[in-house]
Amino acid sequence: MSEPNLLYTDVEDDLRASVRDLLADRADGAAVLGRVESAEPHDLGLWRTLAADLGVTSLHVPESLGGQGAGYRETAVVAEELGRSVAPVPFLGSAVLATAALLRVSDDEHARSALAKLAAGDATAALVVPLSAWPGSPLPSVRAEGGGLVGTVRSVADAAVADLLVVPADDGLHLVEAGAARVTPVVSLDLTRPVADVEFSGAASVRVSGSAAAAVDAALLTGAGVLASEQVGVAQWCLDTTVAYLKERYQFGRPVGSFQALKHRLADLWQELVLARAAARYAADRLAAGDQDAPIAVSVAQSLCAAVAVHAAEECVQLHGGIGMTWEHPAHLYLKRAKADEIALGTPGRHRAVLAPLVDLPG
Amino acid sequence: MSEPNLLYTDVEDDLRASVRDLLADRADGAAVLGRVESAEPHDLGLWRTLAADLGVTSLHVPESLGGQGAGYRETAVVAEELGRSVAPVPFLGSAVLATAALLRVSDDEHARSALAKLAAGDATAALVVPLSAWPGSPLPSVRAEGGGLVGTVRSVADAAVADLLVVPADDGLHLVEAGAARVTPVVSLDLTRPVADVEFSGAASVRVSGSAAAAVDAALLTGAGVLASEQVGVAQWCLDTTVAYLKERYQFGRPVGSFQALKHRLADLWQELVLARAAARYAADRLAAGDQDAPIAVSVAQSLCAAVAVHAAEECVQLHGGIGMTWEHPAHLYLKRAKADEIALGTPGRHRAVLAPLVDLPG
Amino acid sequence: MSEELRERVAALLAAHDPATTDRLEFLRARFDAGLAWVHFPVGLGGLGAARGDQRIVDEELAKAGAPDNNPRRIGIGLGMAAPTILAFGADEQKRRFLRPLWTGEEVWCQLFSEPGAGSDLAALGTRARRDGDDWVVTGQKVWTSTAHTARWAILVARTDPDVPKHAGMTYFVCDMTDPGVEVRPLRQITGEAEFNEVFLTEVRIPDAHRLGAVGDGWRVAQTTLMNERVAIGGRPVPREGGMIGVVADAWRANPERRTPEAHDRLVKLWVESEALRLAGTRLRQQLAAGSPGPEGSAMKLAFARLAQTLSGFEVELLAEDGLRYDDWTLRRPELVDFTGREAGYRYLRAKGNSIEGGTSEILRNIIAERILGLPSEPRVDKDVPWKDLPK
Amino acid sequence: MSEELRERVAALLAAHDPATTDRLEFLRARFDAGLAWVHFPVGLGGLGAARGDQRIVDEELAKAGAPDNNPRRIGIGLGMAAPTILAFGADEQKRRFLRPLWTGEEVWCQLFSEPGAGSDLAALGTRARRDGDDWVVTGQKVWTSTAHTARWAILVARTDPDVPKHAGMTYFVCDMTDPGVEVRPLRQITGEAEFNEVFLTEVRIPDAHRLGAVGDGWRVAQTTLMNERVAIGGRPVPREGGMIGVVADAWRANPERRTPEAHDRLVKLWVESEALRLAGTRLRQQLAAGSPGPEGSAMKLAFARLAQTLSGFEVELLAEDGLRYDDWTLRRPELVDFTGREAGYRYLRAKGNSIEGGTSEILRNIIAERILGLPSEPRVDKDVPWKDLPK
Repeated sequence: MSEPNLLYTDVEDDLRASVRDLLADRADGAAVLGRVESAEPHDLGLWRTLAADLGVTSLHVPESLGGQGAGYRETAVVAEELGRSVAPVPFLGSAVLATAALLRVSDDEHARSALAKLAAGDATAALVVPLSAWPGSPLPSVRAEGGGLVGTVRSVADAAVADLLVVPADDGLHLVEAGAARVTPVVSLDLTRPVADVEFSGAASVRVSGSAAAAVDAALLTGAGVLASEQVGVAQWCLDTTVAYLKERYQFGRPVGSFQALKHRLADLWQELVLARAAARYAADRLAAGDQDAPIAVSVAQSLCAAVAVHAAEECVQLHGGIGMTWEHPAHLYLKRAKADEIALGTPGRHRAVLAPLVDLPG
Repeated sequence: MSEPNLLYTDVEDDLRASVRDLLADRADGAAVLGRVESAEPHDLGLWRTLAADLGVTSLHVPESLGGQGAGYRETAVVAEELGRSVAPVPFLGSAVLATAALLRVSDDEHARSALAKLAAGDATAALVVPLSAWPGSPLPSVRAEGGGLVGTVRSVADAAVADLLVVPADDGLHLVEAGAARVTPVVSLDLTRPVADVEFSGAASVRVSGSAAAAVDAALLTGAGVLASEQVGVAQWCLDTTVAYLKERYQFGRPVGSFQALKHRLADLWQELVLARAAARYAADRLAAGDQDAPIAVSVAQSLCAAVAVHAAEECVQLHGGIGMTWEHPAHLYLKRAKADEIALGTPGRHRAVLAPLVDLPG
Repeated sequence: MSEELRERVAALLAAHDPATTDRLEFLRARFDAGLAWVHFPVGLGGLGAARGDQRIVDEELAKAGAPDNNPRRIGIGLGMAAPTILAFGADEQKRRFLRPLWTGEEVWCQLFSEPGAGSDLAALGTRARRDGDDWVVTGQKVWTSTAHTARWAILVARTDPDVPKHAGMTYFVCDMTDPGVEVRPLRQITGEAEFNEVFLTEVRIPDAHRLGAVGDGWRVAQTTLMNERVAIGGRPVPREGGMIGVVADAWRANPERRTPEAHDRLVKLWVESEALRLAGTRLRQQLAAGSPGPEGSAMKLAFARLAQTLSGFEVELLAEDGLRYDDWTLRRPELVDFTGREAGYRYLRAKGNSIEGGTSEILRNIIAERILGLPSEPRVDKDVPWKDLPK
Repeated sequence: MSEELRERVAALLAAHDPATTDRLEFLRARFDAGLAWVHFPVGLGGLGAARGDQRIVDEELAKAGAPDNNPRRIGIGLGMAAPTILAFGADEQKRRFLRPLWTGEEVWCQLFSEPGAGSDLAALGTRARRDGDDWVVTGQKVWTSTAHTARWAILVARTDPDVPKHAGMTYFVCDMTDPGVEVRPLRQITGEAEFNEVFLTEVRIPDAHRLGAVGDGWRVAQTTLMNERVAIGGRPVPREGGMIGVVADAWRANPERRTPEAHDRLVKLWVESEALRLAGTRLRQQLAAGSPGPEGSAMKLAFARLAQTLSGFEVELLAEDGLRYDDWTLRRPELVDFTGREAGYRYLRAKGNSIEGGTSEILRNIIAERILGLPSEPRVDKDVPWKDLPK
C-alpha cells in the first residue's frame, strides 16, 4: 500500500483555516444555541455558504461527476472543524453518507445526476438508515411494492432538511423526492444534528441500478471514518475550552488549573487525543486511498475517537463545575453531540466486534 | 432470609486482634521475604501455631465433627488478616478448600475422620484442582482405574505441604496420602502461596461416598467467598502502607502525600475498598448462613474484591516509585498475591459470567 | 423507649384521627406531641430521644394512614436549616422557625453558592453591611433550588472583607419575600430549571435573624454542610433499586440490542450497584450500633460515578432510541425524578451528581485529608485579607 | 547530500572491507570518516549533516553487512552522555570521550537518581567538595543500569548546599574504576538485577572532568534528560509489533481460554496498540517534516499504561499458567527483553515503565504545564537553601 501520510498537508491546513474562519463568524456557541432553539434548527444559510463558497459538498466527488476530486482526507478536515463548532448543518447526512452511497452506484445515470446536484450544493440529501447503523448492521425493511415504497425508518440524520432521500429497499437503492415521504422531526438528544423519522406509504421513487447493500456499506464505512475526525474536533474543542477556563477561574486563591489532580486528568485527555488524532488521520488517509486496510483503519478510529470525544465532553462539563451544567454555556451542546456520535454509525463496541475478525482475533 | 450483619462482631474483632498480633510477631515483611526465598517457602511452624493456639483450622467445622462451630464470618476475618500479611501458610488450600469439600460429604466416615485431623491441626490437606478453577468450571480429568488413580492436575494451591490430597476423580471424591502421588512444586508467580503439580500414576486412594462435583462446587464457592476477604486484607495493607509512605516521603520540599493528584487516587482507592469490604462481608455472612443468596453474594464479592486488590497493589508499587520496584520492599509480595488471587477461584470476568443468569441478566 | 413512643403515637392518633383531621392540623399536633423528630428537644417537636427511634414513630404513623410532611419536598429545611437553627439559633429563633419548617408551611432554601464561589465557598462576595438594627445585603447567589417557592433562606454573606476569607463571614436567615430579592430560573442542560439564580439588592435583614456570632459564618455553614452530607445516601435500597433497576429492565426488554461486550459492562455495573447498596446497609448498621464511619463520603463518590456510567451505558444501549430525547421544554420540577423520565434525561441529570452538594474533586480532597490523614496542599489564601485575593 | 553520503560510505567500505576487517577497527574507521553520527561536527564522528540523513548511512552499511556498534547496549552513552558532552564539553573532553563512547570500547552509565531524590532530582545530596585540582565526591546513587560494566559515568553532585537546590549542583564525568566507587546489584521485583546502587566514597574527580560551569549542573542535566525523552519510542513498529503481538498470539493459541468479556478487552487493547503505533508514525513524519511536536510525551504515557494493561491481561488469560513464573534467579541482564520471557515477567517488568525515565506523574505535570500551559502549583522549595529543605 501507499505510505500513509498522517500529517495535515498545506492544502488541508488552508481548507481548515477557511472553514474555521467562516464558522467562527457564523457559528459560535451563542449562534448555535440560538439556532437550535429556533423553529429551524438546521442552519441552511450557513450550509449554502459552506457548499457554494468553500465547496465542502464536492471535495471527494470525482471531477468527472462534477466534484473537486480531492478526497476523504480533506472531507475529514472539514468534519473536524464542524465538530469543533457543532454547527447544525447536514454535512454528515448529505455530503458524506448520501454522497458516498451514490458514489458507489455512480454507473447509474440517476445517481450521477443526483450527485451533481449534491456536489453543486443545489440539493441536500439524506441516506435513509438510522444514524445508529454500522457497517454490516441489518438494514431497515423498506419494501418496494406495486404502489411505491412502504416502510418506516427511525432516527435518520439530517432528513428533516433533505430534498432527496436515498433509500435502501428490499429490491435495491431508490431515490425519493422528500415531498413523497412523510418526514417527522423528533426531539433529539443531539440538538445540533437532529434526527427525523421517515415514513413511506406508497412513495414514488426511482430505482438505481447496483447493489443497495454495497452502497450502504460503503456509505457507513466512509461515514464512520469521517465521523472519527468530527469526534477529534469535538474533543479538541472540549479540551481547549476547559484548559482556557481553568486558567482564568480562581478558587482557593489559585487558578483552578494549578490543581494537580485536574492537571493530570487534562494531561491524560490530551494523551488520548494524540492517539485519537493519529487513528482518525489514518482512517481518512486509507479511505482516500481506497485501500483494503480502510475497514480496519475505520473501526480502530471509531472505537477510539468516539470514546475520547465522550470523555472530553464529560470532563468539560465536570471541570466547568456548575457553569458547565447550565443551558447558556455551550458545553452541553458538545456533550450531546459526543454522546450521539458515540451511537452514530456504530458504537465503539460494535466497531470492535467488526474489527476482530479482520485482524484475526476470533471471539 | 436472616438480616445480614455486615459489621464485625466483638468476637470477630477479638479473633482478628489475636491473629494480627501473631502475624506481626512472626510474619512481617522481612520474615515473609526470607521464608519464601528459603528451601521451604511454606511457614509450617507458623501454621501449626495458627492451628493449635488460635484454632484457625476448625472455626467453621461443626462441633459434632471436632470443630468450633463458628462460621465462615470468622474464617473470613482470618483470611483478611492473612491477606494483610501475605503469610505463607496453607490456610486457603487446607482449612478452606479441602475442608469445605470434606464438609459437603461428611456423611462419609473417612471424610469425617479426615476432617477431625484437619480441624485439630494434625494434618494439612489440599483440594486437587487448579487454583484457577471457579464455581462451575470443568474439573480436571483424574480417572479411577483398576490400579488406582491416574492423571495430572496443574497449579494446585498448597499441595506441596499437604499430608492428604482430596481428589475429585471421574467416579467420585478420593482421599490420597500425599506420599502416593507425585507432587512437584513449580516456580510460582505468587511467592507466598506457591502452587504445585500433582501427578497420579496408579495412586492408592479411599473413595468417599457422595458427589464429587457437589463437594468441589461447595469448596469453590466457599473458597471464592473467603478469598474476597483475603483480597480486602491485601488491598487494605497496600493502601495503609502507601499512605504511610507518602506522609513521610518528601519531594519538592513537600510530603509527597500532599500532591493532589496522588491524594485523589488514594481517595478513589479508599472508596473502592469501602464497597469491596461491604461485598466481602456480605459474602461471608451469606456463606455462614448457608443462604441461597450465597452464590450471588460470592460472585459479586469476587468480581469486585479481586479487581480492588490488584488496583491497590499496583498503586502501591507505582506510588512508592523506585523503592516499590525493589525486591527488598515487601510491596511486590502483595502485587504477586493480588495478581494470583485475581486468577484464583475464578477471574472477575468468570464470576460475572456466573452471576449473570443468577440475577436474570441474560447475555 | 419504644413502648413509650408507641403509646405517644397511639395518643396522638386517638386525639387526631388521620381519616378526619385536616393534614396541616395533624402535622402541627404531631409536632407539638414531640413526634416530629424525636431526637430534637422537648418543645421543639422532639423528645430528646435517640435519632434511631424515629423509625418506630414513622412506621406506626404510616400504618395508621397518617399524612407525612412530604420530606423530599422540604429537604433543605429539614436537612440543612433545621439542624443549624437548632445548633446556633437563639431560643426565640427556634420557636419561630422550626414548627412551620417541619410542617412544610414554610419552605426553606439555601443561599450559599455564588458564581465566583463554588467549591471555594469561603470566597463568597455577597456583602452584608450593618445599618442600625439591620443588615443590608447585596450580591448574587446561584444553584438555589426551591428559591421560587421558599419563604425563608439560610444565607452566608461577607461582613468583613478586610480579614482572611474564613473570618469575615456571617450567617443569616433571609426573608425571601423582601422586595430586594429577585429569583430567576436557571435552566440546566436537561432543559429544565430545578435551580435558580437569586439576586439580592439592598435586602434588609434584622440582626435578630442572624444565626451565630458576627464573623462566625464559616463555622455555622460547616454545620449546615455536614448535615447535607449525612442526608445523602441514607435510605435503605432494595436490590436493583434506583438506576440499575431501570437499566437492567431495559436490557431484559431489548434482547435484540444485547452484545457480549455490553453484557459484561452491564453485569459489572450491576455488581457495583449491589456493592454500593451493601455499603449503604453497612453504614446504617454502623450508625445503629453507635459507631458511624466515614463511609458516606465513599458512597457519594461512588453513587455519582455509577449514576453517570449507568445512564451513559443505557443511552448507548438504546442505539436509535438513545438518539432521541423526551422533552426539552423549560420546566420547573419540584424534585429530581431519575426514574420517571427517559435515558437521555438520566444521562444529563446525572452529570450534576458529581457537582452538587460538593464536587467529587472536593470530596476526594476531604477523604484524603480527613480520612486518610494525608497532608494538605500549600495554602496561598490562608492569611490574605479577602479583598486582596485574586478572583 | 545523500549522494555524497553514499560515496563516503562506499569509500569507507572500499578501504575497510567488513568481511575481513576487525569489528572495532571498522567502527573506529567509520567514526573517523564522519559516518558515526552524521549530525555531529566534523572530527567528532560526524559531518555536520542533518540528523535525518543518518538513516541513509545506516541502511547502506547494513546492506554491506558492516558491523554496528550495538546501540541498545550502549544506549546511555549514545543517548545521554554524548549529546551532553557535545553541548557542554570542552574540546579536549569531546576528543577524549566521544570516539570510544561511540565504538562501545568504553561503556557509560548515569549517576543521577538517589534514594532521596527520584522525581525531585534537584534535591540530590551527593556532595562534591573542591580539593586543589580535584573534586572529592561522597554519596549514594541508585537505579544505575550498566554501572557494573561502565568505564565512565555522567554524575550530578551538590557543590553548594547553601543556595537553593537548583543553583548548587555541578555536572561531572566520573571514572568508574576509581577505588572509591562501589557498585552493588539492585534486585528488582522480577527477580533480576538490571540496575545497581552505586556508593561513592571520597571519589576524586579532576576538575578537568567537569562538564559546564560550577553550579550549572541543573541546566546541563536538563540537556541529558531531554535527550533521554527523545530517545523513547523513536523506532518504527510494524502492526502487532511489541507486546500486543505476544498477547494476540497467546489468544490465538488458546481457544479454550477465550471468553466474550476477555475478547472485547483484547480488541480494545489491540485498538490502542495500533493507535499508539500510528501516533509514533505521525511523530516521525513530523520530525521528518522538520516540525517535531510534543506527542512523544503522550506516547511514553500511553506506552507504559498499555504495557501494564496488556501484560496484566495476558497473565489473567493464562489462568493456571498465569499462576506460574519462569525464573526468580537473580540475573544481570544487559537489556530488557519483554518478548523473550513469559507473561509474569512482562507483567512485573512493565510496572517499571511508568517509573523509569521520569514517572508518569511527573510526565503529566510536564504535559499540563509545558504543553497545555496550565499554571504551576505553588512552590515551597524555590528560594530555600538546599540544606534547609525538609527531607
